[in-house]
Amino acid sequence: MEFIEVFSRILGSAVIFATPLIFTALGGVFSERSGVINIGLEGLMIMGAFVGIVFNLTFHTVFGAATPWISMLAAVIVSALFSLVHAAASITFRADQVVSGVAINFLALGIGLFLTKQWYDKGQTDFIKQPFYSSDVPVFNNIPIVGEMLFSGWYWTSYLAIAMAFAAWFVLYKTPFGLRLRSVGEHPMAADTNGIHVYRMRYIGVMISGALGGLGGSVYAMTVALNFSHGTILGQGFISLAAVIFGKWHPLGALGAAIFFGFAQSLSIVSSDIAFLEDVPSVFMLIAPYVLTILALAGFIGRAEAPKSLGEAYIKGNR
Amino acid sequence: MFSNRMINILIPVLSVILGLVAGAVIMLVFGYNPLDGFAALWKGAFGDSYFFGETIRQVTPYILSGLAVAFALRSGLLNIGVEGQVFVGWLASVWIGISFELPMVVHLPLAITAAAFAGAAWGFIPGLLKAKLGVHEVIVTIMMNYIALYVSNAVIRSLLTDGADRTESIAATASLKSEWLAEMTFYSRIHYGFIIAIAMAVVMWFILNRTTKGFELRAVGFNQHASNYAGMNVGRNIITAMVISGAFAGLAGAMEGLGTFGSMSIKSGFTNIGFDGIAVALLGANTAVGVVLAAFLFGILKIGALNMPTEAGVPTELVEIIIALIIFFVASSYMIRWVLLRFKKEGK
Amino acid sequence: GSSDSEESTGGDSGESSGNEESGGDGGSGDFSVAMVTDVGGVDDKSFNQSAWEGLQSFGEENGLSKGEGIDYAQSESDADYATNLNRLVRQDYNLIFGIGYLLQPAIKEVAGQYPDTSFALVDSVQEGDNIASIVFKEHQGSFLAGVAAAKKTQSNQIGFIGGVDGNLINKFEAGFVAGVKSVNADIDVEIEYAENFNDPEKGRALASNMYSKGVDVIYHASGGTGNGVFAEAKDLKNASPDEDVWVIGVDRDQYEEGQIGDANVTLTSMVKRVDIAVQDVSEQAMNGEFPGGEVIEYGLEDDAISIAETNEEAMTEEITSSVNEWKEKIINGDVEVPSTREELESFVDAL
Amino acid sequence: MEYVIEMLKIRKEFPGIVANDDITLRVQKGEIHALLGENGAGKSTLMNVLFGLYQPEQGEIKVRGAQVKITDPNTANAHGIGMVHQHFMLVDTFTVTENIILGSEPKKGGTVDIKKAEKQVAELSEQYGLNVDPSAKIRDISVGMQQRVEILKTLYRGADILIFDEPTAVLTPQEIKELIEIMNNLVKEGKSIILITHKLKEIMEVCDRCTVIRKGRGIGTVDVSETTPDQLAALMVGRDVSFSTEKTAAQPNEVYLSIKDLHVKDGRGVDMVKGLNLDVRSGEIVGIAGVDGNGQSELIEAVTGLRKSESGTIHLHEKVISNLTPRKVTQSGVSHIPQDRHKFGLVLDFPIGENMVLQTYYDEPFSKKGVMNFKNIYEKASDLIQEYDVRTPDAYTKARALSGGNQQKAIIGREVDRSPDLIIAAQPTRGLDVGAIEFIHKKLIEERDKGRAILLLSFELDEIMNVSDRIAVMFDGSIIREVAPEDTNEQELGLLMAGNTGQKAGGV
Ligand SMILES: Nc1ncnc2c1ncn2[C@@H]1O[C@H](COP(=O)(O)OP(=O)(O)OP(=O)(O)O)[C@@H](O)[C@H]1O
Ligand SMILES: Nc1ncnc2c1ncn2[C@@H]1O[C@H](COP(=O)(O)OP(=O)(O)OP(=O)(O)O)[C@@H](O)[C@H]1O
Ligand SMILES: [Mg+2]
Ligand SMILES: [Mg+2]
Repeated sequence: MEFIEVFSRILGSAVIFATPLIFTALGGVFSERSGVINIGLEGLMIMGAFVGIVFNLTFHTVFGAATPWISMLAAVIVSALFSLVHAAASITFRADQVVSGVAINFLALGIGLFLTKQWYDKGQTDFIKQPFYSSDVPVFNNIPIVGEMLFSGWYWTSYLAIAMAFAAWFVLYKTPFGLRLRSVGEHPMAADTNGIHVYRMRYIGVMISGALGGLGGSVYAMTVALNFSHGTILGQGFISLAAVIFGKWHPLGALGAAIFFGFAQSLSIVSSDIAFLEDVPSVFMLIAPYVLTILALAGFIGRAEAPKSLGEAYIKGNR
Repeated sequence: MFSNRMINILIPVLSVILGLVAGAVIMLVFGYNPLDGFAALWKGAFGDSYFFGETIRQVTPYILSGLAVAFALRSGLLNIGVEGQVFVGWLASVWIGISFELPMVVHLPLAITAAAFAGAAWGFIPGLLKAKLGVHEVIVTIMMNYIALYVSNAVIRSLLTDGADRTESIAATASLKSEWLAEMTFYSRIHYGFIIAIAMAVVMWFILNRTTKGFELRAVGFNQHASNYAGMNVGRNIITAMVISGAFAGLAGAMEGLGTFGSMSIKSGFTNIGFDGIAVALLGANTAVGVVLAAFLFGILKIGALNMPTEAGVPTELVEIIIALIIFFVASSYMIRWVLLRFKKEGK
Repeated sequence: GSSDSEESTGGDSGESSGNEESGGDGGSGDFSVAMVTDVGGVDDKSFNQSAWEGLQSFGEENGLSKGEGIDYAQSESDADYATNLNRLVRQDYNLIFGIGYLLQPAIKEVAGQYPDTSFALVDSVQEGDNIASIVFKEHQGSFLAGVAAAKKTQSNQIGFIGGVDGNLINKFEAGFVAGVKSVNADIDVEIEYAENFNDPEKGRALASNMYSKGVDVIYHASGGTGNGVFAEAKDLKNASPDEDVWVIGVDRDQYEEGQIGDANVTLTSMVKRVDIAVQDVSEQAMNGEFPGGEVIEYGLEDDAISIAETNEEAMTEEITSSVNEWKEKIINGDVEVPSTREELESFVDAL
Repeated sequence: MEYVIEMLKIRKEFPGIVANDDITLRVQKGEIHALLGENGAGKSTLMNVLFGLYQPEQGEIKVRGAQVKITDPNTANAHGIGMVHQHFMLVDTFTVTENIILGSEPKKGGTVDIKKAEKQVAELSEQYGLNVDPSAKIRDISVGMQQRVEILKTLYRGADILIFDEPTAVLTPQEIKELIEIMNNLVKEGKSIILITHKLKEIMEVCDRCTVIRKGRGIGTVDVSETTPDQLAALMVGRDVSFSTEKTAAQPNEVYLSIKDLHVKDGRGVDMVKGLNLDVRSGEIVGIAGVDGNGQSELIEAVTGLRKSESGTIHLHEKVISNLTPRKVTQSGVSHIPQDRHKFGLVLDFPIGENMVLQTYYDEPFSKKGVMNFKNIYEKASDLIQEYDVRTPDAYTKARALSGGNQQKAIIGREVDRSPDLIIAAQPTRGLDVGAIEFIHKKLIEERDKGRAILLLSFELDEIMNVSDRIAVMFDGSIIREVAPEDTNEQELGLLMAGNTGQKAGGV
């Protein structure tokens, strides 16, 4: 059936688009649930993309086909460490969290481009030799309809992203760690009086966002951009931030929001094939994803409640 | 040793110094001569009156986009959509600039006002959605940025031109350019917009600190419940804040459209005037004076940086890092304050 | 070896020109020349880089080096063009190149202010006695790319992905479509614009949509957005190595980008040798023959526009001979390649 | 005698102030020990030191005779010390159980074993007679139940020394009664309790001994059985305080506020006020008595324009003020001392001076043609600060830096000064010390005597009985009975507040 083919095509490219956003938005959820605003998601993605590409270029002869995965891991670690800057500024030094996040964005881009210039003596790297490739999931891809839609031509990283969303939900809502992390974002003093280390939890929240933001950035770089330049990450971090809020600070909500964006994007591309949309000026197709998002928010998503103490530095002994 | 007042002044100054020192360290580590680097930066920004003029030219839109972000923040709203509001302001000013033949006294104010209105309209939408439906302004403004980008391109391509990449140049009667300023500065693109920017800083200060509307806006920014209790219309104030913020941003666009470029071309991405405005506002602690000073710092660094590769072989990217570090140090002023207070105690 | 000069991009070309000339004497007097990049930066693997390579070759022939007779200034935003041009004027460069059509307004302005300095604008036209406009007949190269695509396609469906819809890229589009239609008027050419030179995601989605509808050759003229086109093609190649998916690169030979294992998805590239033009105009200026006020068009006949044949496996004998045939016709003037959509329309009607 | 807690010569400084200066507190096993002092005397600080939230500059702490160093709440818990804080330490969006187990969760395979936890909570609450719903969200339950959750939190951690910081300030009389019973139960189980309260009656009723602190210094410890409320008050304040508010009989005049058949829904759309009728006349104070949650908040919000009324009318004089905006209501002559002073009453980040003109800033002389006149504003503010004895360094100090009592005095000054026809005072003395309460009651009566109509909402029966000229008992969204304070007593009011109109309790 043709519809299924078109749909699976839209879904396929929606998921490719959504995957890095899912990772990054999940990171945002952890950070913001712990009470730290993270406008620096963009910067964390940049750092992840940079590290992923550099690592991939440097070690592809050593690790062969495993290179992208190991590069991804490297990006996760470095970005998590990098996010410590945001954590230290906004948690320990009580910096305005928005300011600190903005600085992260500047810093990541500056460092990435500066080091690219230092190491490669040019403004952008070469193409990586070992990108991620999509593949079919054996056995499952033979299931009629569903097999074609969900198990053919996807990236493993996309499955990882979706699994990660459920894992994040599990961690946040089913484990002691999650309960504590959320309590710190809602009412840090209550958490403190219960013997929870507020600062430690917040550091962990921010570092998880660093790790996942780096993951998102590196996945993007190694599936779509294939190199690193000033234009590799352009706004995906902000879209991820939007997904965090759109998804009401819930991991599965963020997952849904990211996929929604993906759908809106790929619909706007596929729509040129749809007969009755053929004559619509292309600008309407270009802005459609963004307009749809606003309409969705205004129409039925509405008010979202942020974690209560989001954005407030916790000062021990203050009331 | 230090009074509190002095500490408040010292902190941003120290932050800038610390940022520059950190930049120097990075230069040393990578084998550049920091003295050469900073000398090149200084010369690039102030080397002669041309560069000074260019620095002012760069500072002008930064002041306005910084004011836009700051104004919204003072009312408790994070306007990430300044970028888009700059776009529509730029477009509107050029549109008026190329479409009419009018005497300058009418044409120029009309073009400037159109920019302010366009920016205001672009700010009105997220304001309205926030006020009436509680939709988070951050998402809506992010989305509005993209819409502004694509719509501006489409308008330039299909309404303002016949498929061209750039509009024609605006009529001289709508231009902010100044013959004598240009001549004085060896043809830098400094323009009268700078006066508008400074005037708007005064306007912002006046609105927020001297008018009843500003009193309401600040009250709403701090505590919506109490504002409502006190009889202020919270929703209307949210909209007002976004509209005024958008108007400032639109004016920043007019600076580019009527001053620096005199036209608008199809853009393949954001200009960053708006995003840099976030940093300018935050660096300037969301006050009018602070924004002006921070815009100067930004403008100097940005224009001066262009000179660093040619004169000292230092990559411009380093300046991004220095800017980021300065922002961090300002943001983490608690740390500096803490150290200063230490000194103060020991000094006793 | 100089036979692989077509292949050489990036840092290589410095070497190859080094081979040609090493013991050059510094007989350049005090002639100096510099260039201003557009926001792509001097190492954009595209026309900025190529221009700088041209200047470097010029420098090597005349004993000049960076900072000593030749130099570049990079722009971080559109607002920086005029500042940079001005800076170079004040550093007393005799000739200053503006690289990219984005610099046209700035060149116009600054050249007007400094009538004693010579300017050269690449990729666009600006009148002025002290301005030489350098343009390329990209439509010619694109035409040949279209011929190659038409010869290669098996599905009779071909795609074109442009960066931002505008005069410059329309030129590529028109030439390309004309080339395809000249070979086989029945071939469908699907045309899409990403509205961005830096959105690989969009490029990828557009390519994905095209390939999945049966398009098997895509010509991209979209800068960084093209990264996504390559990513999609390589991913398809990886999934089914026997299937034919091709990308045609732009500006320089994008063979490297197409490499996947032992296979390569880059059919060919429309190579635009900005370096040749830059070097040429610099030499003319040095010899006192600066073509001020003129529009100099570089095309197939100057080898400033060409079609890469690096992928020998893909560019079969048949394709290259056909490409060469058309190339002759164009150079001879037998074929007038259209450079706008209007011209294309009448061109196709005439077929 | 065996002491479970000895805090010896404790000193705690904050920047620019010594909050605790050489205070000694000894608590015996099995007693309820009161800690008494004015607002800002240093009681909470001392207890926060004991709970490990603050580190003292000097002094030592012994628990059951052994010297200890309490560095954080975890250590305090380990020593069996639990604290119910003045401002509740509960996460609104969590359930009762989640709040209780937070930080020491029962686990099953790495996950929180919420079933087991809920069972434990249910058992504990049974054991001590604390009635809570383990799976309810905190934001959906009453303040009284929230308090019991706080108590459960300490019990769950095995505390046998419990600190209660002003637990009764937010409770209704019924809830206070229940709390006292709970405390007695706890002591019976062998636990020791430190109780902070401003209500001397409660101290007299439940406490064994009482330590008094004044301005950060320990004044001494007395046996409650050997003292009187007057003596305690005098110790605390350092002068004699009168309790019963002196007032002459009311001289009610024409009806100012008239509410007819009013219906109001709450935020979730539940009917809270159901056909309420009430008149308030000039020159009288009408007190609304009732258990929290019977529609009082909605009633007041409807009258002041903060909430929409569904049907019915509210008249001020001849003018209908139902469903007007808060601004219009204010302009019609209504003043409102809000229940939650931090949320509604003040913009905490504004200087106290600017808070003084929060509703009048747009009027002359505070502004003219939209331009503020700060000179006039601060002149006015300084006058009010003086007149209402608001203790603040100056009018430029942020409202946040003032103590609760002084914030409240500032609000009252602002509201009364507008010379309104109607003053609505919602819990105007909540959390304040006796001195401040005395002052506020005096002010309200003064205003009444000037011919204003005053509507007083309070959960403190004492306050209702002492201040009101007429008591309207509110139950389930309407006024079920109006009585004169001299014709009733606490028992009868208690029954009425429980909705019991049938029998007339005890012949008075
Ligand atoms: N976090 C703090 N920072 C600075 N000073 C503080 C802080 N907490 C308390 N203080 C100071 O310590 C003094 C004692 O405050 P504390 O809260 O202990 O009073 P309290 O006796 O509990 O008053 P109340 O009866 O109103 O609860 C206050 O007057 C105040 O000046
Ligand atoms: N963050 C703070 N910084 C400085 N001083 C503070 C701070 N928090 C509280 N204080 C001081 O603590 C004192 C008592 O504050 P507290 O909130 O305990 O007052 P309160 O009368 O108990 O109010 P409430 O009725 O809200 O309990 C005040 O005098 C205030 O100056
Ligand atoms: Mg207290
Ligand atoms: Mg208190």
